[in-house]
Amino acid sequence: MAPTSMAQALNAALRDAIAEDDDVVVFGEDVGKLGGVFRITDGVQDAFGEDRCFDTPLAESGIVGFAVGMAMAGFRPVVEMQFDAFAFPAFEQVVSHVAKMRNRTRGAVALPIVIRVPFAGGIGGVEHHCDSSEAYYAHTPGLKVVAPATPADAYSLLREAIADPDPVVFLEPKKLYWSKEDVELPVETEPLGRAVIRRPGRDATLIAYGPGVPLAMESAEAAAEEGWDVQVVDVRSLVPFDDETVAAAVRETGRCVVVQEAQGFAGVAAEIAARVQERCFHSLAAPVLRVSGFDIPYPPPKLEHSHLPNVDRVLDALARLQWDDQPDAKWLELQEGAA
Amino acid sequence: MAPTSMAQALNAALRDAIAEDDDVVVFGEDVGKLGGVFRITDGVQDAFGEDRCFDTPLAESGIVGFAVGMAMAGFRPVVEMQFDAFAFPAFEQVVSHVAKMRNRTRGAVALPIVIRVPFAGGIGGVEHHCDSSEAYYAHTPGLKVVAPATPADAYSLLREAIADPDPVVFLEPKKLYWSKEDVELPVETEPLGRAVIRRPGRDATLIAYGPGVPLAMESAEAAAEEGWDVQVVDVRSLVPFDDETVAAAVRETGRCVVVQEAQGFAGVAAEIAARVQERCFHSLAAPVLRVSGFDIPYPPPKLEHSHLPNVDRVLDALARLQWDDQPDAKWLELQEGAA
Amino acid sequence: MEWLPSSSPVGMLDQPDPNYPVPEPSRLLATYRAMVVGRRFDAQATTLTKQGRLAVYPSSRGQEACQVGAALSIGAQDWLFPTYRDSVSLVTRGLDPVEVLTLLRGDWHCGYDVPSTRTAPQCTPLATQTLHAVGLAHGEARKGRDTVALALIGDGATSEGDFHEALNFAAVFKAPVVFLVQNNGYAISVPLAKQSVAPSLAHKGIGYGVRSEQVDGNDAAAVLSVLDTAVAHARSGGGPFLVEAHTYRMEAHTNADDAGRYRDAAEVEQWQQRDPIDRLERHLREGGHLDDAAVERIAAEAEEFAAQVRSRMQVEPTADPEDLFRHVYAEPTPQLQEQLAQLRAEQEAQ
Amino acid sequence: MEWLPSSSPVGMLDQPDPNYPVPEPSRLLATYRAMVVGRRFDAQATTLTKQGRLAVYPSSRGQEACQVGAALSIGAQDWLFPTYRDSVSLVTRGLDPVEVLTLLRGDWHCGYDVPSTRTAPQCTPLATQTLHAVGLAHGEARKGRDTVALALIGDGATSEGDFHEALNFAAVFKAPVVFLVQNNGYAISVPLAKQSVAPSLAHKGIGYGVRSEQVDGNDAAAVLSVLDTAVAHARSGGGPFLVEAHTYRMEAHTNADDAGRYRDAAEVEQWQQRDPIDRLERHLREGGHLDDAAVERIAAEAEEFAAQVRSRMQVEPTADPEDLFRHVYAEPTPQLQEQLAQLRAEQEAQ
Ligand SMILES: Cc1ncc(C[n+]2csc(CCOP(=O)(O)OP(=O)(O)O)c2C)c(N)n1
Ligand SMILES: Cc1ncc(C[n+]2csc(CCOP(=O)(O)OP(=O)(O)O)c2C)c(N)n1
Ligand SMILES: [Mg+2]
Ligand SMILES: [Mg+2]
Repeated sequence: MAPTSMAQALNAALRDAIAEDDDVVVFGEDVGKLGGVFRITDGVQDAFGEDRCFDTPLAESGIVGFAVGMAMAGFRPVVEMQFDAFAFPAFEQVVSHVAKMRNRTRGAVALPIVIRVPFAGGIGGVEHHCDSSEAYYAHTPGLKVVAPATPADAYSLLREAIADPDPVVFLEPKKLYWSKEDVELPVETEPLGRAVIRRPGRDATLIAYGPGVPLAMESAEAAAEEGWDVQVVDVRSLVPFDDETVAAAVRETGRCVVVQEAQGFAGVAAEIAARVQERCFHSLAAPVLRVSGFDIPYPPPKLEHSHLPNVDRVLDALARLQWDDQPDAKWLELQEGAA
Repeated sequence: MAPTSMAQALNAALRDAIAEDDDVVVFGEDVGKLGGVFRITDGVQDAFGEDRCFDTPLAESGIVGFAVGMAMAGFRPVVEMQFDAFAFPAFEQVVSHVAKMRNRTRGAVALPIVIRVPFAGGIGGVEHHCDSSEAYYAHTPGLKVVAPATPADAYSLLREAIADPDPVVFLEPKKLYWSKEDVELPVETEPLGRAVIRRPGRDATLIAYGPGVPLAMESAEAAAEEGWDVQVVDVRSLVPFDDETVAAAVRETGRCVVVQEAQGFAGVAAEIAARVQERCFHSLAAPVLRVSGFDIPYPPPKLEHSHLPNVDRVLDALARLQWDDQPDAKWLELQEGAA
Repeated sequence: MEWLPSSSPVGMLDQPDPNYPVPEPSRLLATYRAMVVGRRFDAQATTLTKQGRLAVYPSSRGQEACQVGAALSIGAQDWLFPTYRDSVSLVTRGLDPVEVLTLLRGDWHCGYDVPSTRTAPQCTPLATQTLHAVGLAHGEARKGRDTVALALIGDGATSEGDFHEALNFAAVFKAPVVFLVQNNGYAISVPLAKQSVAPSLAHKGIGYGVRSEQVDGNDAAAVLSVLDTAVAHARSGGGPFLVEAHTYRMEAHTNADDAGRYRDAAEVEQWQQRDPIDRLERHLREGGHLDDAAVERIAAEAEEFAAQVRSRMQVEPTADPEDLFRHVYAEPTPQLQEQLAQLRAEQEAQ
Repeated sequence: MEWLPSSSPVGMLDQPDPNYPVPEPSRLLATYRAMVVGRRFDAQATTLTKQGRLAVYPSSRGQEACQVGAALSIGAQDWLFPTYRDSVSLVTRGLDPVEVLTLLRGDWHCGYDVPSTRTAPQCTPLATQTLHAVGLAHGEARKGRDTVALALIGDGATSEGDFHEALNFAAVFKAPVVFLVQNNGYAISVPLAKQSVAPSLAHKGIGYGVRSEQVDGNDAAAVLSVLDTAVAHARSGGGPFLVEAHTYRMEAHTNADDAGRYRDAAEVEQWQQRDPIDRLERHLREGGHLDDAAVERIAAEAEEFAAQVRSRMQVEPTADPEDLFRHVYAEPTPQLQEQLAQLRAEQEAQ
């Protein structure tokens, strides 16, 4: 078991996928000699040749549209968008084609494309380098959307994403690229579509994904000091969503906070909160709360710490979960009315 | 009071805005001689000249990027995207510039741009002509997002959107273009940012916007026959959101269903459900439910009726609101634990 | 500057062109036949629309030289990437006409089998399909097949960024792809003069290092000949080729459009004089390859073709609501399974 | 074909060009001075980055002829649309250097006053700013002002769809805009050969009906002279103009980049021989417009400029978290007011 960074795990996943399947091709901006601005494709071109890993002209719509055609010719393209915000020029190709081709053709044309997106912030990047875009993709039917939080998951989920018959938007939390874990590669964790309980706990459930997971873990530790035994669920796959694991977890604790780095409004945490209260309403002692980024453009480096969810905010949310179990008067009234 | 269609109201709003303010310019694809594919700009070029209403080359990113520059030169551009899905090529310009320019420049460069989008479906249109894209915009900080449901609101909100110092994505429900209302123009309804109670009711609250509003109204009528007195809230403005009106309405009834035509996952209804349960939890006798489109690409004309929310689905959701007020055992247990 | 396109459109029927050979008479005859059938099919589709059998129909009347030339310039092993306006091209390519009309009838988004016909779905988001064609062409070449991809696009759509990116990707990867711009003078209501002030749309190839040519798009012989050159160029490893065909959309944009709002009858009349079928017919008659009897026989064949389409289209297909969920993913997600169950419950309740 | 750009880059310092006049010596001297100051500023910024005072810095060393030529080719009433790499151009234009560095220091996204400096924010999403420049140029013309907009863009960014749409909108609206492509050979690690196989990037103008020219981008006299022509053309109602300047990025893409991964020292060395400052200095000395004393004086001025920047940059600005909410909308929405209240409560609790 060697300490492996998420970047190394992703690199290994790409190499292993290329080695195992002749149809896997990796392309995008600067993925060749440079190995990508985050070095995720480091050495891949050297090892497998320009046919398997190559640079394209600088045009994201072009990259994704080209991938559609390559997939139609039988390839499994794995494309890299340089940063979340630089995937936006490809939005039409992603939404109108990548997501819809299978449906359009009644299954005759599958597009097993993986769109890798260095995702979210916390790395002190200037404008446009720290956006979160998961909600745009998760809201688009036909896409699968995955966000690993650990090196093992990064490896395993990327392998699964590449093997998946459907297009997958693969969100790589930038600030976790250099986070390490003791893991022997290759590794297989949970199948794509499954959430995982990262930490057991009886008092409240934190639900998170990607960069929110280490924060949730840290917050759970801090909460323990305050006497709360907090469970952490790592969603891993936003689409498909693992309702079963999530709802069962929340039913156990009766209290829930969803953590998300992106701006809150109409984000994925809203979906999770809405689903959880739909499914667990009568198990809930308090509303499902959310801790997210503010509804503002991602701020400049010097202010990002004020914007990003942190342990204190998660603890504050946990504290607001009505631990005295006193529902408000209105609820009691309604309940009495029924009795 | 003459019967006025929403299309007429929008046309009048554009004319009045152009007449009143020399800086208002309308442009896009086919908005000139043709008057737009929905004829919303019908006769505007004739009446005010090509300087005030003109066709552009066929490129949506171009249209929006050009509008940014025009706004920087002091104009108030009102641009038309021909259909929701055809605004996607402009996504980068909208998200990275239109939404962020004010913030980027600490308020020095405001972009009073209105992006008009014929919105949602129900018109039997072939692929790409019936998408719903409100969630993409509502999730993007820096944009205001408005969706009228009546001719009066269409007029009033479009005038306000054009006068607004911030960029507004103005969503025009396609299937309501020809719906009529007796109204004398010009008319001023509620200011942008305010929801409105379209129908009083004591038993449950339906929350809707745009094409969902007439459906909610119809459903409320049908529900009355089943003995439920159902309130309808028309959200009107997705961003800013009128929490005050919405939460007060739900607290009155204790039961809530959110209606949205778009695919459900991570849609605006999720946000509304999440907010409502956060703010009204102890007033709620049942979880906040959602009625939305399925999580599928918008279907072909012959199947759209199976996809679109309808009165039956809203009634079903209302029926699931636990009218016997029996919370589940777990809730009672938790509550007892606290007593 | 051998990479400059001709300074005016290549023609052939009016006067031979030194650079392009006239296609064989037998080929021109087949082209003529396909154009006549195609036009009749197009008229039938318009009628079906008026009868409410189609949701919408974008006619290509007047563009038959391009529609048919495109289909006949490539082989069955090649790929075609059409738009919503290219139904006649698909019918000429041999696709089932009712399957071709599926999109426009509104039963499903694409009605024919894409992989076996090697014909991409008719594409609506403008210019997006040009990138697919480039990727496919490159992919096929990488697989060692000598496929050519032919992408159809309108004049208006050349303004979209995707067209630019497609030309550039094609050039940089030397992909065996041919772009055929059917410049029919209008993008809905917007005339070419408001779309571009370039010397020609073919001149756009220069800025990418893409060979290009412009052709009289109502001259079927010239269209075929220039496309032959383009396809051969692409197939032999020469890289992409851009062809602009100057033609005219005789009908409104679709049945839902009112062309009277933005163009004169006189302009339409003028183009009527340059009708591609009339011109080819005249040429074939002059060369002794066509006579009244043959013209009548072909007209009858076209009539028969249309009658078949008409009668098959009278049967309303049954739409299965469960199709909504069948092909969103390879396997429905748990969320879709739940939604499908809801739909089933509703239908059982009825 | 007067719309074809020169077949090779216009030069001036090595040998006069028949089509473009050599700028006045006084102007060249001012240009030299600005280039020296600009380079010193650039070096200072790189040092500040190593010291952690800037989050990132994309150097333009080697591109000073373009950076300075751009700034000096337009007037204060004109608008400049720069990218992240164009800090030297902004400094030359007279913007406060510390304000210019705000973005890269990470205090805020744009540090200078855009309307009063008539300088758009340094743009990161590639090619998007070219459309803003076109819209602004058209808008200014519509307001009756004779403004020219100058949009800066890199070689790699010309591949983006927005650049295509910008050229086309500019041409169709005959907007008074000049596009200057600084072709510095690389887009991060990707060399021009993988970006485009066109005869030149200037040739891209042809496909839009945009006048275009290519110039030796390390020849300050030629850059100025060609830009003068372009700006005059735009200002006099001739419409847009595209200039490609062939230059070289001597440093890595940014301080975070490792250029050793993708290019040889020999290539860099070769371009070192064509250093734009050395070449202009030689020319001015040869013409008797510059001597050792003047060179030393200018170097001292540059040193003083850098010293000022250095000392002003030692002061860490205080960042106010409430700024997060100040300029999202003209008035904060109720939602933002709530979020601001939460932030305030947190800060009071500390
Ligand atoms: C991205 C996009 N924007 C807008 C539209 C709406 N639209 C459909 S056809 C059309 C005009 C296309 O004109 P042209 O490319 O000349 O093709 P033609 O219809 O003349 O064959 C427009 C604007 C679209 N389909 N896709
Ligand atoms: C739309 C978009 N895609 C990707 C990037 C990431 N990126 C920043 S600079 C750069 C290279 C740009 O090269 P070029 O246009 O030649 O300009 P240069 O940096 O050489 O000045 C890339 C890919 C971006 N900023 N915007
Ligand atoms: Mg056309
Ligand atoms: Mg460059």
